[in-house]
Amino acid sequence: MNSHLPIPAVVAAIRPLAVDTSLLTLHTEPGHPVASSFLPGQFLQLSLPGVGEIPLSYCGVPSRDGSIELCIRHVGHVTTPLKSAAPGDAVGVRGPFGHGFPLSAYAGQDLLLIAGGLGIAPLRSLLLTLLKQRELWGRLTLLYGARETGALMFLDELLEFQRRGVIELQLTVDRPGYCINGPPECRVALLPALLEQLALEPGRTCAAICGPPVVYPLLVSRLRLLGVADDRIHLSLERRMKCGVGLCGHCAVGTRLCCVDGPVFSFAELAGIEGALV
Amino acid sequence: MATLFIAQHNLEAMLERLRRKAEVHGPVRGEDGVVRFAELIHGILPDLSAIRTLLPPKKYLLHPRETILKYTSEAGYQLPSESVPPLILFGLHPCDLAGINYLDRIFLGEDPDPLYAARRSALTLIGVSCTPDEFCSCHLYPSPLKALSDLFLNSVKGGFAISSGSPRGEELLEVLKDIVEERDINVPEDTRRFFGHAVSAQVRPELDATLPEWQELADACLGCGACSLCCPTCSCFDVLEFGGLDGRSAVRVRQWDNCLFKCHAEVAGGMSFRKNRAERFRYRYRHKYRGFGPLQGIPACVGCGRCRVVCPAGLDLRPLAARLEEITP
Amino acid sequence: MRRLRLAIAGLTACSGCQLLLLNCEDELPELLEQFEFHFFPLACSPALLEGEYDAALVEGCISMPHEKELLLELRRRSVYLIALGTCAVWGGVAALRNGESRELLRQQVYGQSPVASETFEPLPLQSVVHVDAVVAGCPPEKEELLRLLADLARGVLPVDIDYSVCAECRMKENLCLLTERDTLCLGPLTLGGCGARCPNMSVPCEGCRGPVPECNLHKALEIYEQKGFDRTTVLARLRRFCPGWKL
Amino acid sequence: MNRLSKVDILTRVEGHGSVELIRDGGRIVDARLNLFESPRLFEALMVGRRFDEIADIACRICSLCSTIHKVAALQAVENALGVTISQQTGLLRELAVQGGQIENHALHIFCLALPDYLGVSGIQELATIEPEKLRMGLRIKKRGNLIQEIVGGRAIHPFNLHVGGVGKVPDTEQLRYLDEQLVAIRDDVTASFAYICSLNDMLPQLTQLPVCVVSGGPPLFGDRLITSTAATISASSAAAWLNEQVEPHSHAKISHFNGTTPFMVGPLARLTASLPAVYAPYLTDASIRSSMKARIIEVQQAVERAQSLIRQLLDDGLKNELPAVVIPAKGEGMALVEAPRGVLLHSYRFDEQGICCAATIVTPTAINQGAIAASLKELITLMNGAEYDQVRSAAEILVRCFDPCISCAVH
Ligand SMILES: Cc1cc2nc3c(=O)[nH]c(=O)nc-3n(C[C@H](O)[C@H](O)[C@H](O)COP(=O)(O)OP(=O)(O)OC[C@H]3O[C@@H](n4cnc5c(N)ncnc54)[C@H](O)[C@@H]3O)c2cc1C
Ligand code: SF4
Ligand code: SF4
Ligand code: SF4
Repeated sequence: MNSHLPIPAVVAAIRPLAVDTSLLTLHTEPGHPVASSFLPGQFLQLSLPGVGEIPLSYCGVPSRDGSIELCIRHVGHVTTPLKSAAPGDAVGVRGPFGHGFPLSAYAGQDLLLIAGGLGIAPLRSLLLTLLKQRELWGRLTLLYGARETGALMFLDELLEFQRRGVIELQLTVDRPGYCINGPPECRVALLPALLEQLALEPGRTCAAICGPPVVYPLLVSRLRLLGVADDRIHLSLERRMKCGVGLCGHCAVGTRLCCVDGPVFSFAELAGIEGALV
Repeated sequence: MATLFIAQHNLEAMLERLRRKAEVHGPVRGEDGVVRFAELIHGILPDLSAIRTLLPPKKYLLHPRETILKYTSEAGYQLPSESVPPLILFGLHPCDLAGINYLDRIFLGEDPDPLYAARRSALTLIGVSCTPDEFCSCHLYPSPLKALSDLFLNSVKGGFAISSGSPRGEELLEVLKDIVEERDINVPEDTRRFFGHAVSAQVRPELDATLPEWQELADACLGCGACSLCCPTCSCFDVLEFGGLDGRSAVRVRQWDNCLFKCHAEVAGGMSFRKNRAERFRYRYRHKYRGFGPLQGIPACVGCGRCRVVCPAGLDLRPLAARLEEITP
Repeated sequence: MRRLRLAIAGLTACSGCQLLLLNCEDELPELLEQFEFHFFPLACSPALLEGEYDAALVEGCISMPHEKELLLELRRRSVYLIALGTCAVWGGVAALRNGESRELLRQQVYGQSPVASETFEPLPLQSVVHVDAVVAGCPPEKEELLRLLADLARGVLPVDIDYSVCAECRMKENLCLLTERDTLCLGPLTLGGCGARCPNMSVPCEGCRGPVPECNLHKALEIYEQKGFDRTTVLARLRRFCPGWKL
Repeated sequence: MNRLSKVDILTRVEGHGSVELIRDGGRIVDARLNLFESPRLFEALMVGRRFDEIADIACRICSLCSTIHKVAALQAVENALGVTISQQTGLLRELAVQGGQIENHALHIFCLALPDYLGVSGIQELATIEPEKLRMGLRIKKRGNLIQEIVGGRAIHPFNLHVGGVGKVPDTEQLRYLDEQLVAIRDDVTASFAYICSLNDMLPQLTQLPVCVVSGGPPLFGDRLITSTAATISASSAAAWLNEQVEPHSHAKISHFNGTTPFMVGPLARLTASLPAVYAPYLTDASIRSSMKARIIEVQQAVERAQSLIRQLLDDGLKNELPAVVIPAKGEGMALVEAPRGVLLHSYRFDEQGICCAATIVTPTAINQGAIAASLKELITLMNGAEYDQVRSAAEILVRCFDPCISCAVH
């Protein structure tokens, strides 16, 4: 396998998740590792021919039939034209890249998943993976915040898990807004506020976090206050990346490379490093 | 001690023999006075008195701008299928050899870069010893980088002591047999000694962002990028994709980038992880003196002095590095 | 790829950026096939704005009331409006003496006659309408124009350049005309993208693409001063293409 | 009562202008050319600038004519400051100017004017009905640009031409390549010549106007104006003779030739002044409707001249000269050259520091305004009673025959 060469993939389906975000399902060569063997938290490089290539987190679980789920926010050069992608369109993929969430370290632990906005993408992948073998883990809690109710994604799915009692779910929005299925049970507060009333056993809790960089410092300091150790806090970092394989030099955090050493880091690795959390 | 020796007046003959094997490039002083690595065609001798070329030999391995992928709607993305002819680089100084060693560690790692790998294996390196000037700092940083070459010429009276460093070098010696002789000479310790020291990959304290030097550097820097573009070990690149007018084809290009440029750490929406030049200077510093990723702990600076020579503002990181890395010159 | 409907318009300028399109001799037949040049008075009759445009490429600055109207009309009718060339992006040569009395300048040319008194101080497009993308250069490079068209056809805008002419000049391994020849090369302050066209031929950059983001004018002036160019000279040079340069 | 008819924007010409047709009842009785392009006030912009900036600014007057403006400005500046240039620099400049000539004429013939002869609206339709003719024209045009690029550094706004010399002297290889490229279009030029000469006239024959051309130097260069009325005007009195004046209906000043009838300048004028015998059979009617023929003849001449210049440069051996050192001085200088569209005059005055204190630029299209107006009047008289649309279209074609360059005219 040549990790520098995108392999062909086609758009199988695309559906809006929120105003500016879509769920893109791709189909590529069945059995290729880019679709069949990755860990939640890892990412792939998606190429839109003639336009460019971008890093995207896996949002679903590995598949044997070559299908890949990605959650894309339409914000710029490459992501905007993807909004008008149609089934059958040709794209390219290469991956998986980076280190995902440390599943083996999570065995038997209570897991606290904290997602802000688009951060739900890798955490949905993590959640779906955890739920495949629900019995291996302790409490599963998802704290999920977004700008407004309409920006909360995968709600049906998440509420269903909550109804079945396999996860505890807490939602929050910065401000209320329109929501297709009526407002869910949801607070109006910033994401870190959800940690205020959370009862957790710090000694057996691991936190997996993905969200906009601005919320990281507050989330981390709250968790530390709750007694969660630095090496039990895992954050997925976003950086500019061009190659995904440690060559292009853009994504260093301290002296670590986000693409090969991350994008998931434990806070123990990041503490004190300039620009790690911003 | 018996050593292989090639006389100065045999240099031309040596090049002639090398040219039979492959195209030979070396430092050439242009009409404009700039020394560049360029083809040593018949009749042109390398300028071995020049301390450094403007661009380092990385230009042969990582072109300033090159196509890395081609796309057609029929064939999808494809690696460019150009054949890479063999090339001999003649007259590389130890710092440049160490620079190539650094690039090798990045681009020939676990997952070698196909273009780099192809060009690298087509490359034969012939080093030559040199005398550092006031811009050089090769003696400053102990480093595990090695000034590896296929052949190395050590300047001695009347010519060069010549030694091989690889099977390819041995082969070349064979070709040079009739102009190389064995002599009893005292070979001075060449500048290669400055590379090859092990350094501990110890984690040094995080850089102190409050040092006034960072802001001083930031205020004086023009942001022109000369320092890293001319650095033998700076290898950041940007990737751009250009669609064809036909709508069915495209090329993906990589181009030298620079950590001091505005967009280097920018992500979608204009948010940047290194908003100001002082932060970017620390980034550059970290890379040059502490290394990134798999190479962390290995200083990337090989001390060639180019960044200081080319900087229009005359910036010099050496004093800061001497202090922060506790290096005693 | 859909066949885009384009408007190519010239305001106060030299027609160079439009001519650039006609100078793509190798690609022109293909361009004429792939795009509909619906409004392009320089090469197609009649000059009638009709319906909507996928993109309007506008050359020149604004210095007459009817140009403002045309620009607003183009903006209303176009999905994307692109400022093509330094005049459109920064004001360009016509704006060389912006800040001085337009009336006095006009009188220097036309005397007491009221001819052209309806014209005003040249403005870049951004000061009147929202501009979706810019291509600087006096004139820009052919490749940039062709890339812009290829990008537009894919529904995207070109990626911005963040480096100066020096960066490209170094990549070309040119002799540095500033540090080695002590000339007034404006490369360090000027937006790249031209491939260091002028220094490639040992001609100092005259700054035709306008300022590079985050340029360090203060330090550059200090360096130029050391080489014997006083601030007024340097600023006058910089303003040849962009009146916005200030200390 | 005379009534102004619809103002039609001129298309397929450089710049912004219109022809206003004036009606009397149902009849069109008069026409007026209106060059409403916005003036950039170049003559004022240059005041206060150093001598070495003048030509860089001047070339921005117009992209089509940027090389010729640059060369004219350089000559005027050099004349003012007493700078002499080497023979090599002179030859290189001439070469660049011939490149501009080839490019401009090919542009006009194949991209702007040919659609008139084939009854289509412009280059886009032309590309569908006569793709091969267009490609042929573009091949010629490209070589004109190539000359300007190699000598001037860039096809539009050449930066390699300086006061006293050039930045980088092209090398032997480049000039040989240029020569090859010019050889490569020989057949195209011949075929174009035959094709253009075979086209039917689009206009009635109009009176031949007196002409005025630059003379006294190599082709397109010189130090005086001569006219078909047997007048000779030296460079220093040319501006006064042309006698430009501001008139309310045009942003371009209008020449008054000290009261004599308007003169025509441009390709047809040049060939009227001296027509090589070989071309005589093709240019029997030298009225303005033959302007396309005149241009294609000049393309042929320019290609030949460019090749002989290249040969001379190569024979002399290229020297890596640096531009002459210029000492700023007080002075006044002017230059006359033939731009693709006709006589071009640049004139500057400098103070002791070499700072410009006055600039005068007279361009061919400004000079031609009178000729255009006279021709329009005659056309309308000849077409007396014709439909509005017919007159309108004939008027536009007529104006296009002059290949007006309105940015230049207004500047
Ligand atoms: C590990 C990782 C996982 C990500 N996962 C997702 C995801 O699941 N869903 C999602 O919508 N977004 C994700 N992003 C962000 C996504 O990569 C950016 O939104 C995307 O690159 C923006 O590209 P653009 O061309 O549309 O935007 P532009 O703003 O036009 O970006 C211009 C260029 O900058 C670079 N760039 C911009 N933003 C980023 C960025 N954040 N990271 C890296 N390069 C960037 C790109 O190379 C792009 O070509 C992830 C980023 C990283 C690093
Ligand atoms: S940092 Fe400077 S001295 Fe060190 S290797 Fe790079 S260019 Fe040479
Ligand atoms: S010549 Fe000009 S553009 Fe080139 S590096 Fe020097 S200052 Fe920069
Ligand atoms: S080098 Fe400078 S003047 Fe020349 S084209 Fe580039 S930006 Fe314009």
